[in-house]
Amino acid sequence: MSTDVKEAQAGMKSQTVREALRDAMAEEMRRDPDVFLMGEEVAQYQGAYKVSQGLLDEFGPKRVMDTPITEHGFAGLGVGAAFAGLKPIIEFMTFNFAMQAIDQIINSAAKTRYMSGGQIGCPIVFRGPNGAASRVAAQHSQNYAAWYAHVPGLKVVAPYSAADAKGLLKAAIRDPNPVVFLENEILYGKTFDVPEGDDWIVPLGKSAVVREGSDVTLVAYSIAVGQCLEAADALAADGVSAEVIDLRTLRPLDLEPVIASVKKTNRLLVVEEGWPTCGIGAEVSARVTEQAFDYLDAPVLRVANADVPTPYAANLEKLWLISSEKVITAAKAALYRD
Amino acid sequence: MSTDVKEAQAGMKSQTVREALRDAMAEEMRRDPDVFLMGEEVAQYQGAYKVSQGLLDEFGPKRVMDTPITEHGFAGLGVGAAFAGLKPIIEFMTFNFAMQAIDQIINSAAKTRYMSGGQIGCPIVFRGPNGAASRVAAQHSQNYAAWYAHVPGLKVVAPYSAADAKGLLKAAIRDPNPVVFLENEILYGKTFDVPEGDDWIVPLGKSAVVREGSDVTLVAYSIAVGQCLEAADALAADGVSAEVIDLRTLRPLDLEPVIASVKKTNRLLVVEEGWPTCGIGAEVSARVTEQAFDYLDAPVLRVANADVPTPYAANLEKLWLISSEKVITAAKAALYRD
Amino acid sequence: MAKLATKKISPRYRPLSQIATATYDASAEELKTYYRQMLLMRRFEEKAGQMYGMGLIGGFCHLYIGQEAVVTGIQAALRPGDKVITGYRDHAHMLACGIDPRAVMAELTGRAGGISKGKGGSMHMFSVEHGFYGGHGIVGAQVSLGTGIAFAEKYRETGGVTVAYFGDGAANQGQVYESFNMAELWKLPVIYVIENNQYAMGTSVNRASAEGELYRRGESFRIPGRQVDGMNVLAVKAAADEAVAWSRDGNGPILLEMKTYRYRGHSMSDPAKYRSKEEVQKMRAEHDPLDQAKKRLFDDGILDEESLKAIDREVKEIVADAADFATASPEPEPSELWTDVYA
Amino acid sequence: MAKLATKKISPRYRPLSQIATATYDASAEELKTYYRQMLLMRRFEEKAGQMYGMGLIGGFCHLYIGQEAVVTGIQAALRPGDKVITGYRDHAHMLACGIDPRAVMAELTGRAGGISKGKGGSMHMFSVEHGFYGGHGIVGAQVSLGTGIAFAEKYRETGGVTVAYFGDGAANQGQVYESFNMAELWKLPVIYVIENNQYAMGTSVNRASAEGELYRRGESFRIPGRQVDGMNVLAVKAAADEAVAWSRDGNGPILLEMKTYRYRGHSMSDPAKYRSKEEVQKMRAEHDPLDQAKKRLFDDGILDEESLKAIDREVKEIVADAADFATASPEPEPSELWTDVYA
Ligand SMILES: Cc1ncc(C[n+]2csc(CCOP(=O)(O)OP(=O)(O)O)c2C)c(N)n1
Ligand SMILES: Cc1ncc(C[n+]2csc(CCOP(=O)(O)OP(=O)(O)O)c2C)c(N)n1
Ligand SMILES: [Mg+2]
Ligand SMILES: [Mg+2]
Repeated sequence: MSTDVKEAQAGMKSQTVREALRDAMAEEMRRDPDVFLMGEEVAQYQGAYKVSQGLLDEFGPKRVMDTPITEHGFAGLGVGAAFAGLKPIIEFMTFNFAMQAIDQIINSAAKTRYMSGGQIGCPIVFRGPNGAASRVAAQHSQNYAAWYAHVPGLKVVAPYSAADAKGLLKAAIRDPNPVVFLENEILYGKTFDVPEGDDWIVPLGKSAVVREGSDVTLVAYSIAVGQCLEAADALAADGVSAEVIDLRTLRPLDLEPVIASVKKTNRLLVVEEGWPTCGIGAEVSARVTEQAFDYLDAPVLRVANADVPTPYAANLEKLWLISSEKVITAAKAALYRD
Repeated sequence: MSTDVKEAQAGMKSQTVREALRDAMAEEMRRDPDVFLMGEEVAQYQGAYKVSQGLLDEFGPKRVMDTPITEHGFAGLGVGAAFAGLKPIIEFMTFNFAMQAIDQIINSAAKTRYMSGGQIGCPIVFRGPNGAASRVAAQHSQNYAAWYAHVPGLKVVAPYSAADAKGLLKAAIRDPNPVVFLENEILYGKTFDVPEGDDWIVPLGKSAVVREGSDVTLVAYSIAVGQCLEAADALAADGVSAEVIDLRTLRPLDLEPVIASVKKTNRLLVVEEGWPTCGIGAEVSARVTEQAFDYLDAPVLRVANADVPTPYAANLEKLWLISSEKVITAAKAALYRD
Repeated sequence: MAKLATKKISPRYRPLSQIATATYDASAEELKTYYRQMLLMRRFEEKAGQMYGMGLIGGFCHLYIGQEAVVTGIQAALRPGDKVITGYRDHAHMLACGIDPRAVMAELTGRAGGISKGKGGSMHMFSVEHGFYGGHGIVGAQVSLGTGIAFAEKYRETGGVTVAYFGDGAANQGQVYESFNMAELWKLPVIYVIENNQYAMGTSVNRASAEGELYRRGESFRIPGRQVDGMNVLAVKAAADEAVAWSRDGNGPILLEMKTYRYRGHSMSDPAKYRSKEEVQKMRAEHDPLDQAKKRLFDDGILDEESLKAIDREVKEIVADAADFATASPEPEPSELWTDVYA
Repeated sequence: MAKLATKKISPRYRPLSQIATATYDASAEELKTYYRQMLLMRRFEEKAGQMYGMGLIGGFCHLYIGQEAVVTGIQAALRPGDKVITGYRDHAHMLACGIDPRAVMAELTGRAGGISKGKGGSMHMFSVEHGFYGGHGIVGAQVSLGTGIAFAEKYRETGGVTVAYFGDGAANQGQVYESFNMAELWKLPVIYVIENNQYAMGTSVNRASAEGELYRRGESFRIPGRQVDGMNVLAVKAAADEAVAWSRDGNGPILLEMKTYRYRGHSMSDPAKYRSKEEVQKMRAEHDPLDQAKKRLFDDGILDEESLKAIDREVKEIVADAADFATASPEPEPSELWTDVYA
């Protein structure tokens, strides 16, 4: 549970991430007629992963639109509509398919405000599942967080909990900038407490301490936060107090809580469900080393997926993925234990 | 001049990077009838940047083919041809336009060997200028090194000197794996010594010490090597001995010489003409910190372009880009001088 | 309302698109072969569905049930050395290419005996030996890839043709048109087969396509098209013969729209609420490719009940054997995680 | 050689593509305006070329000289509130939209007074106020973007139409066809204008296009097309009127192929060796849009030598003033490096 949620005064309800995302969209669409949802199977089918359940019924086919399978074209269409002042939510069935559209995301959405000297805004959200689902093999499992975080002009969000998913998606829809909103298929069905009511917003660009600790800092985003929390539980049983930080937004990257934590624990692990090279882990490691070198008692360590394409076989997939065990092992290495 | 060149027994000739690249392709096309070149304006026009000068004349339209402006399609076509055993060289007029084709580069070229359990190879080279040319603004100036280096299954090369450009391109064409070969438009016209003869090969996956020094290590690739060498000259005048390492290949990344250098200098700077976040600099920083933490007397520092889209105005573009001055300043910071 | 002038276009440039009506005059032996192949596909897919239900297969699994006549008829028109490429709905295509059902099923279960050593799964299988180039998960990608394989055939002057299969949904992807343009411009020996099973996941053709007559989708690039009854293996074979001859003779690409139907959901997780049970039932009852072939075999007196049952048994055994193999084959060695990334 | 059956296609579905022959019956005032606008474009571009030569403009700079009739005729058919988008060859489009030549020229020189504050340069200029949405450097991108702007118009029920200009080279890009499909499927009010200047850099249309009659490129998506004499502003205006009415009335997209010609190289660095001097000379001599308009003005007795000279002087002054402004305007403040990344 994020600190924001703890601080929230409102009542809580138990919700899946899937429901939280749907509610975020529905609330923002009620609030602003310029917001619409477009993508493959988002309307009649209610979303390939049922995230847009009920939206067609409530908002009709003008605002909830099924597209042909033409990611490049409908992403570009969405960006054009955003240039003209609408606030599109473009769903990619998964972010793997957004590679077909990435030129429009980077060259048109991210860069146009700058190229126009501030004249043209692009208030658009690109969203959909990112990273590995279960057993879907190499072409359907890539994590694009590092690619998008590389690019100025974009904001990049990758929530873990349902409360964050809802609050951040609402913030993303209201944000006047292009936001890449990275969800996770495996998290869709996970249940969390979410504040009730339609005014729950989590600001973009703020990471959160989701578990306090004093011996080692675990930093993660999206599904990896779960593995870190599990690892922290196990480590606690072993007498190690781990602090867990959820980055939540990957651009702009808020490392203040991380630096503060490192000043306390002097040990840092970055965990991501994605390839290591030039990943978010690399960036966090480089920045923390730049900014808190003298506080580090051990090098920043990274836990990431194996640096190979995603295998299909159940046993290989397991070896490929991060796990709480791998986090525990790395944490002990950072602590020079075992 | 790279160590390989120094060691080469052959005679030398003075050549531009442009000529070296052309010769590399011509020699490999003479050697292997399965090698062909395809791209926009590569044939009749002799290349938008004249890299393929003379190739149409020598090899004819079957092996030097102009394409329509359809990057996605001809990249995919090239990958298919490579699956079938040909050895395509696919030129992108610049790598900015390869974003349209990136799905085929990643999902088809990089991943298929793995997905097929080793059955299908993809001996293809994607090449073209990468990074900023002069005054071409935000959509034509991106450096894609970090994106490609992120992806297992690809090899990624980014040479500086003409000798490396030639030797690495020949190695890339002979390599049975997909290679992303990142050139630089500003370097095309720069002249270097290149070994004579058609057997000059520089193996992929080897970085090189291009200037020895003892006080600080400067690591770079592509055009940034030039800025580092300039900076090293200036630093030498100031009594600082800088070692300069050219990574040359970005995947697989050979950090052995870097680690060895850091053990000597205890100070490291990574310089790249590209955005900083999740860049090659971040990866080098993270790995060196992981592997040589105890040898670092200062945090690894990064020198990169400003984290904004490329501006067109001459003065802003200059501010945006890396420069030898910025390298010098950072080197002094790493040495805690000034 | 504005009206546009209605001057007719000169037919000079029109590609010769049409609705194919020809049928193939198959020999008794050929008919039997087609039937047996389609039955193998059907039983294989049914078994795959069961095994998925039992948790032996994971991730995505797209069954071809209902569409068997398409790949059977096309494959019958090819000769050894010709190449084939398709999307993720690929099991039957592999069987049609003559690939061992064991290796296919064991890939579905992710075992070491799978044709991709278990690393690719249902969507990613290949057999260079059999001219089968996958097995691709990105909708439309195989169209450019297949165009490239055809390019290689022409480059090497093999006289081979390449068949690139794709769906009605894939037919909207931009790279398809980029490929069409190059294929026609360079007269590449590629046969584009749109398997129009009327739905792309839950989206019916007319909800996604401004021109729902997909055989006309090549006209803007002067590629001739044919609309074919894809539930009738003899109609498919006839159209395939014409198309293969056209391409093999150096005339460049041709487009075949196969009107077909999938009986099952898009993948195993699709409840297929976007269409009525009656619609499916009607297709099964009136157009089933196996029933049609069986009837011909019967009516022509080629086979009787008994011999049909024998084929049935034989096919069932092959499938059972494949399933056994796929269940017994061990998982890949852990060290396999790190191999096949680079040559 | 294999032959395909030649049964003709039923005309039922044929989009009504044709070669446009109509001309517009312009008033004297209109004719003068067109001429003056085209002259402004021509002189502006000539000046930009000179300034590039002097090193005052950097990077890429694509001149529109020769093509002036296209944007002039189209713009004349639009009404306030309609939207325009194009590629990197965009200076004249901005002038046609009524954007201050000073702000355009100062953008070319990369100065604070430029319309993008000097941050975009020649290829990246915008004016929401004038309905001009850029100014895009990626070949073909503006087609999807323009389709999206049209989508917004329809969504908001403004009654506005959007014109998306692109080149003959861009016409091969896949996203163009993805956009065509959606535009027709959803009946979006977008007018696709292919500025077929016969070359994409050094590649002539027929070396890159399987269907060189580009007005037919929408047929696979049922989009009607027109081929128009793009060197004749009145022919352009007539076709544009028809197209705008068609789209504004809710009939969806329409495609206009403007046959035109660029006299200069692709960009300032192109020596244009891929065509003969004679070819260029012939176009200039026989088809120049300004000469044609001037002749009409003369022949119809609307203007005499003297008044033509007055227009000339006036236009020259505007351009000289723009150049002065663009040279005198300071570079952007260094702090501008960091602004406009986010709102
Ligand atoms: C580029 C891309 N976009 C989306 C998907 C998700 N997806 C997989 S299959 C499919 C439907 C394809 O339908 P169709 O082409 O008609 O083939 P069919 O499944 O009917 O055989 C979709 C949307 C994908 N795999 N790739
Ligand atoms: C996607 C992409 N590929 C390549 C380029 C490089 N390029 C810029 S303009 C151009 C030619 C375009 O020709 P055309 O569409 O006919 O327009 P014209 O320049 O004739 O106005 C090319 C290849 C680019 N900018 N974007
Ligand atoms: Mg389908
Ligand atoms: Mg052109």
